Amino acid sequence: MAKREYAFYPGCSSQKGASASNYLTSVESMCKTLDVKLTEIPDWNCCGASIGYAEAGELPRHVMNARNFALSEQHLPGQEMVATCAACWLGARETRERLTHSDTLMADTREALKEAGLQINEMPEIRHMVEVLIEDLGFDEMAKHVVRPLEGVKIAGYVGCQTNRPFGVAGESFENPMYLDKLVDMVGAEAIPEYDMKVTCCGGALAFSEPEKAQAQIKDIIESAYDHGAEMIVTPCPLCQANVEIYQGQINQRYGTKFNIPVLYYSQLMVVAYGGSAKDAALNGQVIKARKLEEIAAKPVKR
Amino acid sequence: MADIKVAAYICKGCGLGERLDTDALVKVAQKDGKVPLVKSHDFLCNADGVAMIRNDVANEGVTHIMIGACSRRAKTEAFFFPENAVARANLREGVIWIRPDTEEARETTQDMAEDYIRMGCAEVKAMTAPGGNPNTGSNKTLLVVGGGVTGMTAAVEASKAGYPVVLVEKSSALGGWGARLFKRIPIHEPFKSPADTGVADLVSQVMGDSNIKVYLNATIAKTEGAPGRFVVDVATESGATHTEDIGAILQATGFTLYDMNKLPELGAGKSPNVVDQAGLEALASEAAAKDGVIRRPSDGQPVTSVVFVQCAGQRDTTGTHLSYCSGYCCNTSVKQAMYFKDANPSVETVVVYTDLRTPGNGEDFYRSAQEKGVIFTKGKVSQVLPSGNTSTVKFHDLILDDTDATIADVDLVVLATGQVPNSGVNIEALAKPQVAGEEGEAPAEGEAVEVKPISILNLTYRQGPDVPQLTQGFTDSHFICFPYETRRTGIYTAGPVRRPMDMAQAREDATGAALKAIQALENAELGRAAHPRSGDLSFPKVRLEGCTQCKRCTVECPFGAIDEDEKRFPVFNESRCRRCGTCMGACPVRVISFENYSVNTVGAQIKAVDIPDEFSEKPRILILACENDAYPALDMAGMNHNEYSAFVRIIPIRCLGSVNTIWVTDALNAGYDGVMMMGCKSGEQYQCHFVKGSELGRVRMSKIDDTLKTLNLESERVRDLEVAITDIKRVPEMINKYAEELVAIGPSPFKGF
Amino acid sequence: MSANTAMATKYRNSFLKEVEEQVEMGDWVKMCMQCGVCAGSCPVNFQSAWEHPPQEIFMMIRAGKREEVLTSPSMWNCTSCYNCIVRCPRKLPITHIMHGLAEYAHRLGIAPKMQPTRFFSGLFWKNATKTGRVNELKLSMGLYFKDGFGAGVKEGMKMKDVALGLIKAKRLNPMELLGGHKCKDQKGIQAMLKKAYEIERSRKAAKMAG
Amino acid sequence: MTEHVATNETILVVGGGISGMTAALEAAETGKNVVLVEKNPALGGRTSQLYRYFPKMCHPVCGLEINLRRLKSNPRVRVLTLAEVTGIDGVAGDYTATVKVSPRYVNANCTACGDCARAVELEVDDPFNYNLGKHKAAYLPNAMAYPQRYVLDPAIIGTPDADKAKAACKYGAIDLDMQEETIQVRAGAVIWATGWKPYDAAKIQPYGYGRFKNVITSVEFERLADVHGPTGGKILRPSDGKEAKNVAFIQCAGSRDENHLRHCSRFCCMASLKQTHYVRENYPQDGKSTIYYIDIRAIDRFEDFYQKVRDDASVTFIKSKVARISEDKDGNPVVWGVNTEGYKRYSTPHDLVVLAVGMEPSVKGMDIPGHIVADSSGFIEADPANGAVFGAGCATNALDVNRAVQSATAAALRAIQVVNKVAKAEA
Repeated sequence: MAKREYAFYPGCSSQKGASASNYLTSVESMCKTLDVKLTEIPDWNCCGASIGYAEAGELPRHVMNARNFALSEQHLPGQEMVATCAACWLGARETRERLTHSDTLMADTREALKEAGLQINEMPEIRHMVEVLIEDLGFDEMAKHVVRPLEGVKIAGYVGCQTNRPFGVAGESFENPMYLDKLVDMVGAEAIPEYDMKVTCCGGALAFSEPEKAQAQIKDIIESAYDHGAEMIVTPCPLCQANVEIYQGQINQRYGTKFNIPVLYYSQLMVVAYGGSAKDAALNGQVIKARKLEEIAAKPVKR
Repeated sequence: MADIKVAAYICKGCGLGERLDTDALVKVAQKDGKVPLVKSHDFLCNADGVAMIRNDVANEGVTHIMIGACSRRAKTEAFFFPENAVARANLREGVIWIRPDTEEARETTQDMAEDYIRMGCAEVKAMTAPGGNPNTGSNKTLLVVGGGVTGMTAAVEASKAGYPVVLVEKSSALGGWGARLFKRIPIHEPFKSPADTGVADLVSQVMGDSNIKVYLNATIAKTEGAPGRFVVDVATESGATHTEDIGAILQATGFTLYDMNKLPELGAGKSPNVVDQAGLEALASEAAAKDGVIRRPSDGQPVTSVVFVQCAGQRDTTGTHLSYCSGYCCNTSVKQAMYFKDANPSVETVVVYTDLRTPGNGEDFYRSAQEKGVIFTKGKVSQVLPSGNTSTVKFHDLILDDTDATIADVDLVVLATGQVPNSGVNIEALAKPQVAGEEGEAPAEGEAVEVKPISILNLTYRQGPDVPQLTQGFTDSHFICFPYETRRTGIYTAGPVRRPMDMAQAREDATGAALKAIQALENAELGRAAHPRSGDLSFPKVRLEGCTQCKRCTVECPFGAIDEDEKRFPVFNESRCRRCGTCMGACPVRVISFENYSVNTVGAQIKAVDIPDEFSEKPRILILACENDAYPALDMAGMNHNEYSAFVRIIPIRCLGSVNTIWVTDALNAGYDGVMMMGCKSGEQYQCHFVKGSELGRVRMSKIDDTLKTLNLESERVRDLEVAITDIKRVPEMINKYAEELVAIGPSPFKGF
Repeated sequence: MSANTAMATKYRNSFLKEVEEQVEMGDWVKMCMQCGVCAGSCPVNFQSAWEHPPQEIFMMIRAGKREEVLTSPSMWNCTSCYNCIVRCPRKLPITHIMHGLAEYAHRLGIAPKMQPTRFFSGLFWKNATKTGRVNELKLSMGLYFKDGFGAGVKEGMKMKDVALGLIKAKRLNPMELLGGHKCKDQKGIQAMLKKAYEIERSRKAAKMAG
Repeated sequence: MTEHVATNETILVVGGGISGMTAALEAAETGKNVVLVEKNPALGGRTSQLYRYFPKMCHPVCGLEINLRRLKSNPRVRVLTLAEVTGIDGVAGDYTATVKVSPRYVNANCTACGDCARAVELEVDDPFNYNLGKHKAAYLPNAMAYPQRYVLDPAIIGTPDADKAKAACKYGAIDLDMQEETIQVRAGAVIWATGWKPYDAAKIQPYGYGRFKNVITSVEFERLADVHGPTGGKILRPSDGKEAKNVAFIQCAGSRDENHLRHCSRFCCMASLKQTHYVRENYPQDGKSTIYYIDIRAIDRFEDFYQKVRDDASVTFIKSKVARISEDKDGNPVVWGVNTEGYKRYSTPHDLVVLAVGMEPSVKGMDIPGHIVADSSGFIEADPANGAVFGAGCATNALDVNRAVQSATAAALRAIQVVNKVAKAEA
């Protein structure tokens, strides 16, 4: 099968030493196996994220995203833009829609971009990595590469908000998306399709500004995963991953719980299932170690 | 009875042959039923079986057919002999399906079947095939009373179907309420803006139709006759009276807005700047004729802010104002707010509502108003305080839970008051329904509740000059399935006189009612009954020589079909009759009968039952079951094999109202141990298809206790039951329980006499 | 504003119009039918209640309660989960309206002063646009030290374990404080944003002028 | 096979629910010949699947009984069941409709004795009970079925069960060789009364219909209350058969929602108000109903009915569109939302949740033969372009039964206007 090529928008959190650097590492490894070529958009910038709203205003926010479109168009013409971060994807996609539907906004954006010596003509399609996997490759194709099924691991698929709403992955429902469960099944682990917190909000940026509110929500998300017998949680979103993983200690203090559940990216599961090492899967990037996955990653590959 | 030849046919199919001794049934028909021609057949409803019967009719001169097979509700296509008198003995649903298939049950099951054969033979012999009411009229003209949108629509639609119309309007112009509207609520996609009323068009259609004769400034002075032969006096302003021959009548007298002066707390009457919806339509029309700017009545300044107060004097739970919702007012306020917004978007429009009611595509209209900037606020207005050229509106904002919400400096306040029907005289308030046995004296003074003085139809009917009202003055039907069934055959009401409604519904209603009126006059010509026994050719016959002029029949008839002559003898207007048999049930001297349903057809069945002696431990219970609900319930109990006592003998009746007390006393005298009467629910939420039939039947039967006393019988021997068609489990339980109770009471002392 | 003028604007369009002109997606406010599905869909609502849920905010706007709306902490509770948007039967872009209202209140300088999310939101945008990319460490530090040095140390200590965990997992780099990730064309970005603000300001002013 | 069954003075009525039956009977009782086409094996439509009507609390089958009796005694109406109109050609006054008739595998010899059902083993979903229960693959569609004739489910054709059914029938009523037929019906006018379907509740994802067993639709709830239904009229919840005493009714489930149905379905408020009576009837001591609503649309005299329910202490009203439903550990659906009258939050477990699903016209998505003008919700509009094809009942608008019957009666007159002209022209 021919190599698939995309303009890659990794986003701030996926940079080296940033909170989702393990995501990036595992995605790179995963893409290698799947023969997907990601070319980083040169000098890409922050999408503004939803939390920037107090200062961002409408046009500046769109201009930030439009700059990335312009760079992608200029340097990687004809390629679709792929984001791994839910917020990047959503922010970019939202801007694309607004610009498409408002001539004024488009004109204003173009005028502002001119100041940076950039222009947009045909905006690239904005895809989330999950969309690429499901729609462009498909589960059958992805399953072909599984050489080390994650047998005996029960994993709750936590989809969260922004890959799911308001756009979502085509064919999935807002309330009960199934693609993570299918992915978990695909890598040979045991999915929990009835996990009822799969689209509950992790609190987003409130985890920083008003941690008590966010942590109350995170607690529910983890509790339900335990209730359903999950040993791990898998997610497609960097903020979800961080929020659900790193505050478990604080939540334990606040609520007297004993949470200690690893939270992984789908890409990490895939890398291990595809025969990659713990390092390829960036399992060392877990604050709460995914011991069981590490053990599997240490096992020989079944060919 | 001349030249009748009875034949009985007994089916052996569907297990009847196995479960019953059909040879014995044949013998019973011959011996006890005294039927000369009795045949059994393995499969009576198949082509061969039916051909056998047809052959006997054609070649053996059979006129009366008794079929012992399944229920009268089953296999109706096969056993369709409209030229003959037919009785059906229900051996399947009524016997083998409700009895256990056991050896010990065999005897009582066979007893049951034999009795039904005896009953069927007795019944059919007492019947004649109905020939239709001969006293018909063939007038095909429709009288429409009221020249508003409803009336005009009815006239135009009837005319389009080829029927001539006489349209009577009391004012000097056609158009009614509709003509006073500036615009109407839209009825077509995209449901976004007020639309032309179409009233002018409709008026010109009526005026240009040679098939429609219009009387303006005219009222109905007198209506007499019956469907197909009404004679109507139309009084015109000049004092002249024109007599018209009419086939059927459609009353479309519309509504009056609830008087806003009853709402002083909402500012009504205190300022010209507080108007009702009609007032606003007038202002809008006036504006449209000038510069399109709606102006404040007090000083002619353009309105810059307007508040719509929904449910003004409606949905009132205190008993002071209208308790109902008029349904159209939310959409009307939406429309009226658009009058302002469409002309000038900066006019402030607020609608204060408790429940916004815009069903169907009205939701689009509501949305469109929001798009145009109309503000909707859920709240309850407590006060409108006019002062100078503006008003202050005080309300409880239910969303913000602000009990003291205020809108100040409002130029115009529109009160959405409701529709009050123009329905004429409330005849039931005039004369409370009287029951049998009481001489029909005028009601005591002061008993009458709010009587509207002016009659609309001036019917010469014994039971009053107008169509009976259902509630709050509306002439609606009580039936969900049959909305047009008024209690005056051939007279239909349509539009807001029937139920609060908007123009779109009124036009639909008018068209439907026009069809019913046309249907009524067509059937009247053919001597057939109207709903619910539509097509029935039987009609009440009275033997006047036996009549004691007691007036029970004239008082009780739920449909006002019977008048009285000067000597107080009943005058039957068969075309008004709905064939329920209430008159027959009421008649103490039993002079009223139908060809195929009479005191005799039922009485003969009662007498035909074999009553075992008191030592046999086989009680007998007579069940008189309403054919509309109780009988189908019993049938379906059978289909479900819900077993019940073998001691009952069931006779279907047209209505509880048709039950003559003689049947009950005859049964008890004959040694039956108990009688169960199963009729539909009566009272306010009645389910009787003849409206008052079951109620009247019950009142009559409530007096049976006296009879029981004179017979020295326990009052438990007669049971009056409300049965619904869904009581397929309850009815068998009731029967079985009653059978047990009767065992406890002991056998009737009349056995063996 | 005197009591009389306040009264005169109640249930009047003035504030609604202002919102329609100045707030992103503000022209949708009038379309709300007060079903409350947004309020019930909001995750924060069930953790610690808003002062006013979105649908109530919309009603307050229609009722002319300008002061109460703009000074409310409610809009700042949004986690951008988009539940309200996908469930709204009238398709109101509620998330964006809430953000827009917050932004407007912030722009007017009347948003609640000590609202932590307001602070964080501003911080985030400044952080992201300064170099074109977010510096996570500076962002967190900025948040903790919002109430001064002492409070910052205290807040930072609370977060010590979280930070250490991240550092150990190589997902937080202490060196970021000294520079960290950034875009190359920072000048271009600044110029572009400056222009964008200019355009936006002039458009809103034009609307205000009618 | 082609058969001409009518002349152009005939009125073709499509749909044998209450609107179609009414239109057919009213026309026939005015002296017109009618062909009534119904796609199901029995007449009655959706109203026959209701337990009671509002506001009288009477039983729909009571009216059906009368209508069936009118039909049985009126030879002017020819009924075709298992039949669908697939095409209409011609012009007003002279149409030819193509009708596809599916095999019933049971002929007119059937006495409805039930022997075939007893012989057959396979059980299939019972659509009359909205698949809440099963029935034998040889079945009488329901207790009021007209024609009162059994049907073989196509699933057993070619299996030993079919042979068993055939062998059990003493009357030669089972014809396993029956084939689909196409017949032509000529008619002067057509009344299109194909009614409505409940909005697919699974599409309202936050309510978990299909995921949570104890979340059901209002039409299904009717079957639970009905003595002919799968529970014999006991209100038991589907997950565990527990008595459902604490029932939530969620209004506007699909209606008034731009994500689903744009229009207000009109009948659902009243339906839920009615259904609170079922809860009380079943559990007079401790039955509890909660109605979650946006606006209660109890129009005209129905207001009185509403006020009576309002006064009932066992019924609670909450002005709120429910945001979502979850399920607790005991299988109770938990209803989440905010009462907008003063912002009160709730997350309340109930035994059973009933979604008052909206009304979608059956014509939506159906290929109505000919060129019929419909609005954006799919309801047939009155439009001259429709020629002599007239919509009736819920094919034209979201209507309650009473208004549907009015609409059907009006449609009958419109059709008669056309055929009367034809008759005159021919005379």
